[in-house]
Amino acid sequence: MTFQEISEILKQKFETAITAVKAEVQPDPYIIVEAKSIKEISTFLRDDESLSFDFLNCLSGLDLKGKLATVYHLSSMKHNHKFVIRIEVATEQPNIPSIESIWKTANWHEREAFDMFGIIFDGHPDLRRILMPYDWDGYPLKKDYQVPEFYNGMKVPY
Amino acid sequence: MLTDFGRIFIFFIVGAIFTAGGLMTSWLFRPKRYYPQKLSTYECGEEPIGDSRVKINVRFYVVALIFVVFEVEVLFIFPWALIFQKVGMFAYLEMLFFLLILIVGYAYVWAKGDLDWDKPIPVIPQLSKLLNNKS
Amino acid sequence: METVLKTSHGRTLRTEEMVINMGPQHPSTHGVLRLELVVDGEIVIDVIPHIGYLHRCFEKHSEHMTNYQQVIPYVDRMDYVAAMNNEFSFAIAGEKLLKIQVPERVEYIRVIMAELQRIASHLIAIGTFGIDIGAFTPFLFCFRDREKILDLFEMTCGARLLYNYIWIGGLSHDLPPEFIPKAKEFIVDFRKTIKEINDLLSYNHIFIKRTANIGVLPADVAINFGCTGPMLRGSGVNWDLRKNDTYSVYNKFDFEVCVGKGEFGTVGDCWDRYMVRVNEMEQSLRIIEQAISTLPEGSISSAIPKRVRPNPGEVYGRAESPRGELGFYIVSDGTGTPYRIKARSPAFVNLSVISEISRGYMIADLVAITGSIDIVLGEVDR
Amino acid sequence: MNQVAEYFGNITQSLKTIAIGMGVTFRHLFTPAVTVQYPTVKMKLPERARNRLYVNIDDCIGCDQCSKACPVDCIEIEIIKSTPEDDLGITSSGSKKKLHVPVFNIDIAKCCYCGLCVYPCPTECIYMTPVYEFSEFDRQNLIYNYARMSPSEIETAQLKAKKMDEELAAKKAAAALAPKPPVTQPIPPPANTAI
Amino acid sequence: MTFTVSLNHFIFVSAILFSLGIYAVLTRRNAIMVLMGIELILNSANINFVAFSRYAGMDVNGHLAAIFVIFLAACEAAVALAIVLNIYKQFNTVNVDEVSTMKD
Amino acid sequence: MGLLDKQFEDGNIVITSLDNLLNWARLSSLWQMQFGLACCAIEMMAASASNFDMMRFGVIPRATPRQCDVMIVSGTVTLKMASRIKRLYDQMSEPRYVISMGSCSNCGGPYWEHGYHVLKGVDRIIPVDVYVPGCPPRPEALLEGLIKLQEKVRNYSSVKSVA
Amino acid sequence: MAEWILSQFPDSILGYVIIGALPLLFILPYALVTIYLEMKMAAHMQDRVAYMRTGWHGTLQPFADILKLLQKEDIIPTAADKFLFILAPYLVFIGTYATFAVLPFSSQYAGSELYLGIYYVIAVSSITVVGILMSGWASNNKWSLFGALRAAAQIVSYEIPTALALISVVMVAGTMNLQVLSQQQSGGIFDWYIFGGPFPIVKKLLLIPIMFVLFLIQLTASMAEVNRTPFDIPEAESELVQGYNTEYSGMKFAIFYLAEYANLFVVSAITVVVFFGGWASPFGNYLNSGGWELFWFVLKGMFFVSINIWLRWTLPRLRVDQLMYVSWKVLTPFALVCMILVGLIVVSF
Amino acid sequence: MLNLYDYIFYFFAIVILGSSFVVVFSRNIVHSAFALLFTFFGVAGFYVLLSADFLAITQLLVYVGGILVLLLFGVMLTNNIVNVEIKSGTMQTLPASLIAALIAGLLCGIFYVSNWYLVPTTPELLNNTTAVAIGYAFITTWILPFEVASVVLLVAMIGAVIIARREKAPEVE
Ligand code: SF4
Ligand code: SF4
Ligand code: SF4
Repeated sequence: MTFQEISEILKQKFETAITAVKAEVQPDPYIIVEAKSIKEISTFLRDDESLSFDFLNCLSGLDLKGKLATVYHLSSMKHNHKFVIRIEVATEQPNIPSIESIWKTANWHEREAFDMFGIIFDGHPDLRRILMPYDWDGYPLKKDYQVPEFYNGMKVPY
Repeated sequence: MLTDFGRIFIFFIVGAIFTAGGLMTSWLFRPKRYYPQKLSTYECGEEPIGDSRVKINVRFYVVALIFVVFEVEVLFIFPWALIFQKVGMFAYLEMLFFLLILIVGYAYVWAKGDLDWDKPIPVIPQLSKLLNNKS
Repeated sequence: METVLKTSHGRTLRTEEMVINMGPQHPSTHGVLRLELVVDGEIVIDVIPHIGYLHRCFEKHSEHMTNYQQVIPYVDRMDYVAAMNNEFSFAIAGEKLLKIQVPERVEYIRVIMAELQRIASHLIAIGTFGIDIGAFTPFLFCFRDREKILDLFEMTCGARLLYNYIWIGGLSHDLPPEFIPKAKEFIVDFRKTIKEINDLLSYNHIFIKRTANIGVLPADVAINFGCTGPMLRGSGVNWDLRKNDTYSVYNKFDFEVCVGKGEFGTVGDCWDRYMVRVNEMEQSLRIIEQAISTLPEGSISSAIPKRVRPNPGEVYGRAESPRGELGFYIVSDGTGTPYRIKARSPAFVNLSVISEISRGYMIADLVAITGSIDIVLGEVDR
Repeated sequence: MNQVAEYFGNITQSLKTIAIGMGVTFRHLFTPAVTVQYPTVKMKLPERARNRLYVNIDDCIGCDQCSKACPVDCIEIEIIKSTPEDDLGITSSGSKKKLHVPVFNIDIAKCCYCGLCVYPCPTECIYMTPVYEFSEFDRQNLIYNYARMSPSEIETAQLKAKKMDEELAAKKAAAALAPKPPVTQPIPPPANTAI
Repeated sequence: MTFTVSLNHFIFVSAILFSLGIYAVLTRRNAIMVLMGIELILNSANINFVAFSRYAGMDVNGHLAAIFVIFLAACEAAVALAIVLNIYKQFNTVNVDEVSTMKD
Repeated sequence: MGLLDKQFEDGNIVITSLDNLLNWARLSSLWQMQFGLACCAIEMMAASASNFDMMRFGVIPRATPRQCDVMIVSGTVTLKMASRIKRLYDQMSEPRYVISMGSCSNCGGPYWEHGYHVLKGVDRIIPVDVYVPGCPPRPEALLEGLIKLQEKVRNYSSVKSVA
Repeated sequence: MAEWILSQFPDSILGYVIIGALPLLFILPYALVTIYLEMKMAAHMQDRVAYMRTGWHGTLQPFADILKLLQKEDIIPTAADKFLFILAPYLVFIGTYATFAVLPFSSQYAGSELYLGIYYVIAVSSITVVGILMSGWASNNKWSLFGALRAAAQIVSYEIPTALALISVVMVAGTMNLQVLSQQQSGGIFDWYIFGGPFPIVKKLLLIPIMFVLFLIQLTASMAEVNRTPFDIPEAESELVQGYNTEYSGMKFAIFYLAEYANLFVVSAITVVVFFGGWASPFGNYLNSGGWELFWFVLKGMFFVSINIWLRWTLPRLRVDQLMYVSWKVLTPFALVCMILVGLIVVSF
Repeated sequence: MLNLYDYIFYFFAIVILGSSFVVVFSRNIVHSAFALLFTFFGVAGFYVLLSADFLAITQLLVYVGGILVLLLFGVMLTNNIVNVEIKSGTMQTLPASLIAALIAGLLCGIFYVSNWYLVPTTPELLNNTTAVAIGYAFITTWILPFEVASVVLLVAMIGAVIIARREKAPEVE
């Protein structure tokens, strides 16, 4: 199925939840959905026979300067089609429901997004930092991140 | 004349002296610069977690129990093995009887699975369980 | 009377359990992985992987490069065992973003390189897996033959490990003339090595006993966890991006997708994953043979853009690296500097399943499981 | 019965495969080693081998292209403009050098040997050599300084450049004062036009 | 008493060993420690067996008695330690007093 | 060095040859700590594999720091890893040496500029004896570094006082 | 030779001490040679060359290793039990060295011709077990303790098949004296017990298959007793770092190392004495004088040492439970059956 | 006056008594267990002195190799690595030492005053190999205990295993 078809289906099903359909973005268009309905949408995407997105390729955090986003790249092994969903939230309140219980892949990816961007995934069973040390300050991949001068007595910058 | 055991005893002593000598010689040459971090316990570069309480598999134990029994058996068989050629059939049958009784126990222990070490008890992940588990 | 012990994710230990740290410096964690084990005797109750000991800020760096081309050295350093495949994936993503069509010859050379690299990477995986099981000799055989591949690479692009060879739109060098005969020679030699490794390791009874039925990963769990590559195929799923989402010129070659068959145990055990790798090396040889014999002539640099300045947009490009689906999610804001690059590294995803598949096995099995996942920490931590 | 068969099967299987494995290692015991005995025998590197960078400073025109291309910013170049009367010579490819290069440092310890700096160089004076044996006891020694100007030369060049700049500025100021259109003094051209 | 070794020397040592064993059994509450005490006692008995055998005309019957003592000691140790282990698993202690209080 | 630590003046022929002997033993039996960090570790493995065979120099990998003489820091030292490396170094028994292999452990290498999580040079936490440049250094380069280290060991006197 | 030494020192204990110290003269060069041999053999199996740069073809390498270990700092971790930590290497070495007392290096020299030789060897190796347990405990390190417990469990488990296999031979030979055993087999290669021993042809033929099985049992078990691959789980690098000697450094470690190699020779030597004629020349009376005996003994011993090495660099490692499986469920029953059969044969012929 | 035999006797006596003191009085049970090694070893030395060669080795085999290892496993299984203190309550110490001292005194006294019936042995007898004699005894006079022993071993093995058997497998969730 193409992006158009899938987004049509989703639009019919989740009228209100979809904020925008960015079909013009090339080469990979995406739709933006509301944070609170991501779980339903994902469950639908996974379980619907004609869609059956059984595979979450990637879950990325994204700092849009002022907004934080998560991007979900989905694909289906059965039908061999792909789809991209994006959620945008305000930097001040970066709460997004976790989809860890739908695709287990999300578990570590969400931890990583939390680690790097500070996006908080509600309902994640174990939201700890994953790459950075547990006592690290700040979220390094944010665009306005300042590298600390010292960490545990070790000088960080060159 | 020292007896055979006397000579063996000398081997014990020589062994000890050699070890001591080796350590002494190295004491002459080796540096001694100790500081607390150097003397800390190695655990793959990590700080040891928790107390160093180690709880050990009980299986270590059951094997040792069976081992002791077998060792006692060995103790009985050795003097018998020395003389068995000279006595012949009677000794053989006697030991056969002795062994058979033990083999019964051995078979029992085998059948009951006590000769096994801790076998892995794999838990094969099941998707339905994983997804429902919303801990 | 006794303090309550907890693991780092807050699980309380029962009385007969204890916590052992394996790594970051441990001979069998393939780098700096740290596994926090909760064990009861020798039985592993729970595994908590701690990663990030090699987090080298790849994504941050790529946001600071002034040019997409400059990202490639960093991409190399992600999965340092299979740098060619990384570059290939990145080039695919970049070309998709820039909408470049690369010449046929370039694609062929890329495929040859990627497959050679796949063999090299699998050789390391197999060799270190052997060490984990306690067999040292196969490891050195593997490295000996890997060295031949590295010679081919060095002859082509001058570097042994991190090549900076596949560029967006082209390659840095054409193949040197002596490459093809050398490669042919290698293929002949290497078939022998595969047989030797099978004799020495794969079908050794001890090895089978150590790996069959260990770390069983059912197919649906593998898919849900996003496992890819030999990890997924080992579970019997016929899924290979080279076939299923065919890119470059892979559709022109005839090869099989190797899947685990559960020859000595359950489908999806360590032995299957291991064997998938061994068989894939054979298939890679076939691809290389075909590619070499049909290698077209042509320029290799005609499509290299003078300046990489994509239009605003985003792309997710993926390719089959030796470890699975290596994807790059690139967001471009229209300048020469990437706005965001996120790498979907297969090892990262594959590793996340470790705590599920190692419960109830013994410490020694855990070592085998870690080896069979074939992680490269550079890619896990990026 | 099945179990018994399996039991003996296991034993024979392991003995058999052990024998096969021993055969393989035994054969290898007598195959010649592949080792290259490094300090005595050295492997011949292919001509494309990329190891230590070398800068032929005689040919460098100070265009800074290499430094810009470097992903890790380990090339440090400073330039001093030359005055028109200075003759800096020409590069081997025949173009005229127009800039002093008092500082051309490559921090070899930072370099990642990617070779990206090699391609844009207009005079092909920075290139990678097959030299790989250059470990050091002190890290400072790994910062390679390719520039060959002595401090006094640098000073004079700097002074000259300063003077020229001042003159230029003065001219400019004069020009600005005068209502005439400003005199366009050619500024040293950017590098890629220099070929 | 001369210093040249005779039967008495052996049995004196054995007597002291015996009383040390008794002491351990009486004072120690750690079940394994009690077992160790018992081993000491058995050893002292064995010394006596062998010593008397040696000084009564080199008769192997004393040795055989000692062998059977050793054999019984091994069996006893196996069973007793199995019990201790079981107790430990149940009560997480091997202190005999604690265990007896825990039982009720 | 224990009893003999710097107690002898220069010039005694016996002491000098003893010294040479001890140094020779130390330099020809550098046991390496089995531990790799990143890409360089692969080249380090290649250096100990058949084609280069580091064992020719008497380098045997040991798993525990207690029995090692040389720590080859092969790869990127991240801040998370740094304290572990320091601890491992501390736990090595003296005399101990450190070879810093590759740009990353020399000074942060390609990650020196924006690597917020990379320690810029392992010499910030432990003393380094030899820096082997390269990214990654060829296995031969590592061997050359090793030879350099041997030279350093050879010229170091443990017995006589340094005049 | 032993008599000659004693005659040089009449009425003095010194002669005995010299006799007791002679095996040391053997162990040290032997260990150096074996370390070298092992590395070289391993290397050539792997298409490498190993030691090359220390002396001619690296021949001085083991010597340098020892000399270096001599200079290494000796760390006793703070958390360790200091006394036991120091004591453990002593026990391990003494336990090993004491076995040398009964090895008949030649018909002229055996430290002690104890008539209970085999029994003694089995018994005295338990001192090593205690030493290993001690080292593991004293180190206060989880890996060490695990390694020590595994080592102990493994050694004691494999003691049973070893003992049973040796008993079978004792039943055939009617003696436990290692010296006498060697003498019995001194009539050429077909008198060795692996070929049925010095018996009439029928008995011999019946014994050969059993002896062969017994030999395999003894070989396997002895490999396990010295903790070598495929039975090296106590020191499994990929699992337990270095096993029980993880925390040991410098000379103490060297002692463990030495003991390990010495032990390797002991078990090989026992195999040689029991099945392969000890110091007896394969050609009967030919090449059978004093020096040759020593030569044959060492040669045969080294042969089995090399087999050990060969296996070590060929095979993967077993898991703990499989290791126990091999000991308790394969070797022990086979040894028991062999023993009963041997008894039957001996009684009927 | 003292000959080598005596020196060795005193050496072993000191080893036995000293180590058994450690066994009994050490506050660290692991030390006690390890000290037991020396006690057993010393006793084996006594056996040698008493010409009981077979017994001496048996002592090593069963006590050191078997029982001691078993005890050590037991100790290590039931104790922490550090703080292996055992609570040795003071309650019983006094009566116990009195009893022990009493016994020791009593025994020593009795031994001292008794006039044992000693049979002087010939050196030939001493050099005899006891193992052979013991072997014969096993199939003649001691045949019944010998066979009973196998039954006892059977019972001990099965009993011990049943008691020690782990009642539940580790819980893996
Ligand atoms: S090789 Fe790469 S890293 Fe090194 S100086 Fe050139 S561009 Fe920079
Ligand atoms: S690009 Fe070439 S000419 Fe320009 S500064 Fe660099 S080295 Fe000099
Ligand atoms: S120096 Fe280069 S090759 Fe080595 S670890 Fe760093 S990035 Fe990797």
